[in-house]
Amino acid sequence: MAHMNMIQAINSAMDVMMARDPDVIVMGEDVGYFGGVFRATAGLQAKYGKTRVFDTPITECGIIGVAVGMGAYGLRPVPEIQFADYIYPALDQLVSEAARLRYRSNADFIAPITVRSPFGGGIFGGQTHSQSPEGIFTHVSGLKTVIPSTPYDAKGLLIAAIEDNDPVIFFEPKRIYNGPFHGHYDRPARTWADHPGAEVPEGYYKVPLGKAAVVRPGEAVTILCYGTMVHVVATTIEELGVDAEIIDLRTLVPLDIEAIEESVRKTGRCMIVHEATRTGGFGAELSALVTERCFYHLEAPVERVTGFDTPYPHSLEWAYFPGPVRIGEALKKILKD
Amino acid sequence: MAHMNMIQAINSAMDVMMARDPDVIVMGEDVGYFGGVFRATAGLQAKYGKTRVFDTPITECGIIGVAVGMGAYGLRPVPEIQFADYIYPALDQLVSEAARLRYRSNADFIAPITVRSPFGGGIFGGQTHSQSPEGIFTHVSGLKTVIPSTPYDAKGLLIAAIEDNDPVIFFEPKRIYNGPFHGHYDRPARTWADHPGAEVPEGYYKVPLGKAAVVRPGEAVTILCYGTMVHVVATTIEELGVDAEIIDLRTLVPLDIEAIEESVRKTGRCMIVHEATRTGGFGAELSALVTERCFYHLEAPVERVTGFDTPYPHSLEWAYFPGPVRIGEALKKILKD
Amino acid sequence: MTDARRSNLPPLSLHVPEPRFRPGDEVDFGDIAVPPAGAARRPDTADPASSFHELAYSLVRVLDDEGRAVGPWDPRLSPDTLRAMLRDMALTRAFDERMFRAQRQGKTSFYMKSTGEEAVAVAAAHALASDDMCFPSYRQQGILIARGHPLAGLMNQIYSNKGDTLKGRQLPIMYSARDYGFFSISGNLTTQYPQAVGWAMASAAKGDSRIAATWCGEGSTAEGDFHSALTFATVYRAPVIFNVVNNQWAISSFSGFAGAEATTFAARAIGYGIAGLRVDGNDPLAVHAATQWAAERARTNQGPTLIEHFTYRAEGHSTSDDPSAYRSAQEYSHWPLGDPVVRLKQHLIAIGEWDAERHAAMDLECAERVKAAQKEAEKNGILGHGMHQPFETMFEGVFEEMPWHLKEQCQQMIDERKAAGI
Amino acid sequence: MTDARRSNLPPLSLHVPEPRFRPGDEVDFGDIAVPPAGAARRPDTADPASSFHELAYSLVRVLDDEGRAVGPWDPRLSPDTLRAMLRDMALTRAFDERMFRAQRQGKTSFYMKSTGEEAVAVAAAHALASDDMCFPSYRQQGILIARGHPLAGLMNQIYSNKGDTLKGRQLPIMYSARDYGFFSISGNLTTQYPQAVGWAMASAAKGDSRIAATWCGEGSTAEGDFHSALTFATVYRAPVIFNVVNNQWAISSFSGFAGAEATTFAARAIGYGIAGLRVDGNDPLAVHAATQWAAERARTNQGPTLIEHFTYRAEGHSTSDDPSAYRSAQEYSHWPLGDPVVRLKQHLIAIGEWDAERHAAMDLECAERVKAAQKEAEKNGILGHGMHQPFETMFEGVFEEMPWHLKEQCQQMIDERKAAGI
Ligand SMILES: Cc1ncc(C[n+]2csc(CCOP(=O)(O)OP(=O)(O)O)c2C)c(N)n1
Ligand SMILES: Cc1ncc(C[n+]2csc(CCOP(=O)(O)OP(=O)(O)O)c2C)c(N)n1
Ligand SMILES: [Mg+2]
Ligand SMILES: [Mg+2]
Repeated sequence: MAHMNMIQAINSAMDVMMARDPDVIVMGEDVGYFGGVFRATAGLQAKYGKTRVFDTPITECGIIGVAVGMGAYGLRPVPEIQFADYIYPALDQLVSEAARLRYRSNADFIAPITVRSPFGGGIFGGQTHSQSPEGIFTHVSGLKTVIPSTPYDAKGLLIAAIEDNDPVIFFEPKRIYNGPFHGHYDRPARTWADHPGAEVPEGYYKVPLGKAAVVRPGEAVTILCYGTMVHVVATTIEELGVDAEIIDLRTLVPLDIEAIEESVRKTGRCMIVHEATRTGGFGAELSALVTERCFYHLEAPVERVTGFDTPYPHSLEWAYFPGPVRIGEALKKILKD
Repeated sequence: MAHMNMIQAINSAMDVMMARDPDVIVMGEDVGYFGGVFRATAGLQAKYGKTRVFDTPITECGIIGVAVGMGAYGLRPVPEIQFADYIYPALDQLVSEAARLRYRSNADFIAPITVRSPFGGGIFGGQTHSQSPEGIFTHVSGLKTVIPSTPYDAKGLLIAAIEDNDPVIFFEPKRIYNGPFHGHYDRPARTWADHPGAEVPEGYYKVPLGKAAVVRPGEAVTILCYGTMVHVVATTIEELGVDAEIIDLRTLVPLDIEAIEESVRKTGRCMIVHEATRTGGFGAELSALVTERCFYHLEAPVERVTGFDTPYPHSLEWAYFPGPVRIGEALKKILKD
Repeated sequence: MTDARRSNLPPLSLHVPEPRFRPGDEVDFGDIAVPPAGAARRPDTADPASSFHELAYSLVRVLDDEGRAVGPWDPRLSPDTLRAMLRDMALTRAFDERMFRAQRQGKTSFYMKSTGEEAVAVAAAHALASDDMCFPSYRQQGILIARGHPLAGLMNQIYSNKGDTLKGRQLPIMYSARDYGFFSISGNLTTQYPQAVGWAMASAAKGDSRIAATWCGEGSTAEGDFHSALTFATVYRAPVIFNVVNNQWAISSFSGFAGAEATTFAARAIGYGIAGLRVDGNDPLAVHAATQWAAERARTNQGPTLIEHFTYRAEGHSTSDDPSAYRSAQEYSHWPLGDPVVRLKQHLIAIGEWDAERHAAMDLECAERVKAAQKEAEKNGILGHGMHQPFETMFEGVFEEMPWHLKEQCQQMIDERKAAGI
Repeated sequence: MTDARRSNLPPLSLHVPEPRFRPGDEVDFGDIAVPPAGAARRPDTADPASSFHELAYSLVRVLDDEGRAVGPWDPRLSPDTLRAMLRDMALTRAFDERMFRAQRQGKTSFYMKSTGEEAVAVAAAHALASDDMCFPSYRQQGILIARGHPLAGLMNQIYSNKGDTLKGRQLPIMYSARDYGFFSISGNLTTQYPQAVGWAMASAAKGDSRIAATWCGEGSTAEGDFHSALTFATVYRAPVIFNVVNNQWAISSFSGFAGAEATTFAARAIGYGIAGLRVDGNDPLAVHAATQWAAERARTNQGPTLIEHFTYRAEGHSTSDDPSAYRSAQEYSHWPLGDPVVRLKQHLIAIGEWDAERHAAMDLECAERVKAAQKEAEKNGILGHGMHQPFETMFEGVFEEMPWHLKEQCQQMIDERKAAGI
């Protein structure tokens, strides 16, 4: 076992897969010699060469379109989109092509690509380095969406994603690249140093797609979350002394509905926390599913705690961010009766 | 009052607005001399000239980007995207630019553009002429999303959208361009001939954005729907003799939450019907809102009736389409106890 | 008017392109420059792209008005190859005719002809290796026919019937045929362009020897994907051939709305430092030669070539279109570059390898083959008459394995059908 | 290997560009062709774009090594104008220095310098009319400074403080200044390109006389928006100037990844039949002259011009970047085109309109002005120290009128703050 932060774990996942499978290639803006603006691909070009790890022109449409073509040839591309906020120019290639190729060609051609992209805020990145657009992708049939919350999961899920024969959107919560954020922007940042999720095997292993993790068992309320918010939620309930069951979804599509149902049936209450804007976010789908499937077990309405329906504002980002206070208020409400 | 089908009503809205406001311009693929592949802009170029109504290069990104620039100049562009399935190449210009311009520039610049686009299936259009992507746009802060269900509403809403100083996505349910679809693909098609919603004033009027319409009052269940599905739902409950209250949302963002709450509080049951794929569709948001706001009035879980989470299949489109049988089954379930 | 810099100038005006002829107009194509066949030089395939810019502005032509093959671009094909190309073009035309009629008869929802443009697909297919990978648009059915795809198989797709290997999921003519080196056609324009580049880059990265070729219409060159593709291709010198089929029209809008008033589409190549050729798209020998030349460049790591095929869309955009609403009916008959089938026929006759009787017999044979194929295909059903794929197939192939939510929805669909008594 | 067409060929290989120098390397820019100043011809502004393709491959230069202005492109500016340009460039540099330091001092989150590229923005601003509309990228702060925008106002934006007219909503340097003809900067690359075309088309449609100008980096030319913009511009002959600032680097990737190995960025223009110029971007007179020439074309309905400004990014991409990790530290000092401030200073001295003392005084004055502005701005607060806009402003301006859901969320936020006791 090694100790890794999330960047190192992600780097290790690509390293392991490139060593195992000569068809895995890594591409994206600044991922080559430099190793990526977050250093996630550091060292890979030196190790695997320029034909397998290379910089690309700055066209997200082209990056994904080219990756789809490489996938059709038989490669297993792992393109990086530098920030999730910059994935929109690639949307047509993702939605109309990658997501549809297997279906429309009846598996004549497939798109086994894994699109890595840092997402989420809390780093004073302003409107265009902070977004959480997962709700756009979870609505698209044919795409899988994966979001890790620990280095261990990040590596295991990324390996599973790369091996998966379907296109996977792999969003990396950049706020927790270097440590599990507690939600208090005004307190010293944590590192991964003492976190069990930072114990990561050096070699190959998988965390299966489609399986959630119960991060903390509890009886009072089920909290569904993913990415950065797993840690913010965990800190908050600890601080408030709430016996919540925290479920880290890990994969949004396909969703681990069994884990959710089981927990909600047990606790009778369900809260959903995500950083993305509220209206039409993935929380809406979770809320709808829980109501549809656990209605008669619910003792209170499903509660959503989310970012607001505004762009991510630069200076007021901590008023936007669904932090401990917003979560705490929602807990008060859902546990009221 | 004139009698118009939905195409004529939409054409009339643009005609009225172009006559009133010299800053209104119409642009898009094939909208000029030819008048659009659905003829929605027929006659406008002959009447208002080529500098106000013109064909564009086939680049949806360019169409919206150029429209944003025109809006910044002070025009009021009404770009057409030929099919909603082809709006994805424009997504970055819509999400990162049109939707954000007012906010990020503190109203230094605005994007008063109305993006018209035919959407929805039921015309054997296959995967790429049938999609209902409204759920992507309703998640984007800064965009309004409008969907009419009658010629009268189409004209009044389109005029309101063109006059609105925010960017509006105006999706036109192409299945009901020529008549209110009853949901039975195997029966003769209806025309707008005997529909009261096809009585349309020749001149200027508005249907306000953000206001739903109670299409039919009822006591047993509230059905939230929009576009084509309003008619399919109306036919179905009539056939089944269900005393449902049908609410035609007309505007998805901003939503008429009052109308929804009032109705659900009264009926105690809520069903949502849309043609878009289920997971993460706008129905999820509606379900979440209703649960959050009317939980203690609900006698049954909110029910969603939707298209399936697959691409829109060409030959099996009627198995995909949420028609009378799917709606009927859901009604049975929600009215059960 | 706050600035002296422009105080004396007249106001700006917006130029909006307009085609020269509209319905009812007399057509005169005299302004289209048609250089004599054989006039364009043929650079060595190892020459740098910057050394033959003029080829992006002229027109590579091999067949002259008398049906002779002249000049350095003459590919010197054997009579057998020429006859095979002629037959594939004729067969494509016969196929189009019949399927167009099938749509009109209500047997399917949609069809798109390639009439007048057969050379662009067929001659290219003959010039490529059989396992080079094609990323076509929707108007290159000629490739599949030239590569010997069974006609009934194509028709099954058009009918979305139970023989359709794509399980009725795609609009008619949106074929996919991996075994014939033919990529799944997309409804979304030009998305295949960067995909072709990606395939070609993969081939190069793997030290393979296969190359990619892709096609789009002149209207489709405006999409951002076109630019992304050419940018990637020039950066990595991808072994790919970009074909721009300039058939003058994009549904109702003429090529001026894609930029044809200012320059040629072949000139786009120059902007990226890519080899560019402008070719008489109705001259099967020119198309063959240009493709072969571009393929040789690609195979020898000289990188991409863009070929503009100057041609004319003889029919409507699709069965949903009526071109008489926006263009003069005279245009095709006045088109200065003729009909590719007629021109190749003339050539074969001119070199003594063909005659009118054999041509008539071939036409008949093509019609019969198409008819027989249609009969075979219709045994599997036509659209909307029940002989489709099992309903469950709708949920297959969204993912490699069906997740729970699709299984549930599949069951819901089955229950629905039971409830409806069907 | 199923096809004889390629049986004798060696395998394909993928070309991946590599910059010539990496950290530690000795730099020799001897291969960069630097034509003598004055060598490029200056066509009449009414000449067709096709008549001067060579200007896309050469380099318009006015200032020679001795600081003399030579040749047909000399804009013959008055000494006052020259001094104003010099001051605006120096002020821009002083501003950049100070704000960079402010970021390092933790007073804000982010900053981007334009060091070495000041001419591209400042000289262009001087050549345009004051109400021509600019659609910049993030590295043309020089435009705002040249147009007289108060420095403290820019700093308020950088600090996201309570004086920030953008209400702290935008990342530092993402200015918007309608009154200065400066469009809202986007974080998303190249989106401003089609917007500039739209603005220019609107101006033309309205019979206005104002034109638009837009800027992007050479790396950003790869985005699809670039292509959409050039396509629209050529089709409608939009009165717009496209500036491509080729500063050799896009974060860590060199211009080869945008296509610079195969041709110039100015050559992109040729692909669309647009006028294209390649200009010494470190020569303020050349930039001024080229801009003026392009503006005259635009104002006389001759349509768009694309200008490649050949320059060098002297500093890191932004405060988040450390260029020593990917390029040789020697590059800037060896850059063959020098420093635009130094070159204009030399010229003014050469013509007897400037001297070292006045220059030193000017530098001091610039530093003082920036310092004073900073003092003023910091009265309104720095980032993260409480003096931001009221929290409610977060919900304003999403729409013209606030809908119910934002009102509710605003209330929720207020309640939250109460609950937290803040
Ligand atoms: C992204 C996208 N936008 C618009 C369309 C609608 N559309 C289908 S074909 C077509 C015209 C294409 O013209 P061209 O590229 O010249 O090809 P041709 O039909 O002439 O072969 C248009 C606008 C589409 N299919 N995809
Ligand atoms: C759509 C998009 N993709 C990626 C980025 C991230 N990014 C910001 S600047 C930059 C490099 C741009 O380089 P260039 O265009 O050469 O401009 P320069 O910084 O040299 O002025 C990148 C990749 C972005 N902002 N937007
Ligand atoms: Mg065409
Ligand atoms: Mg650059």
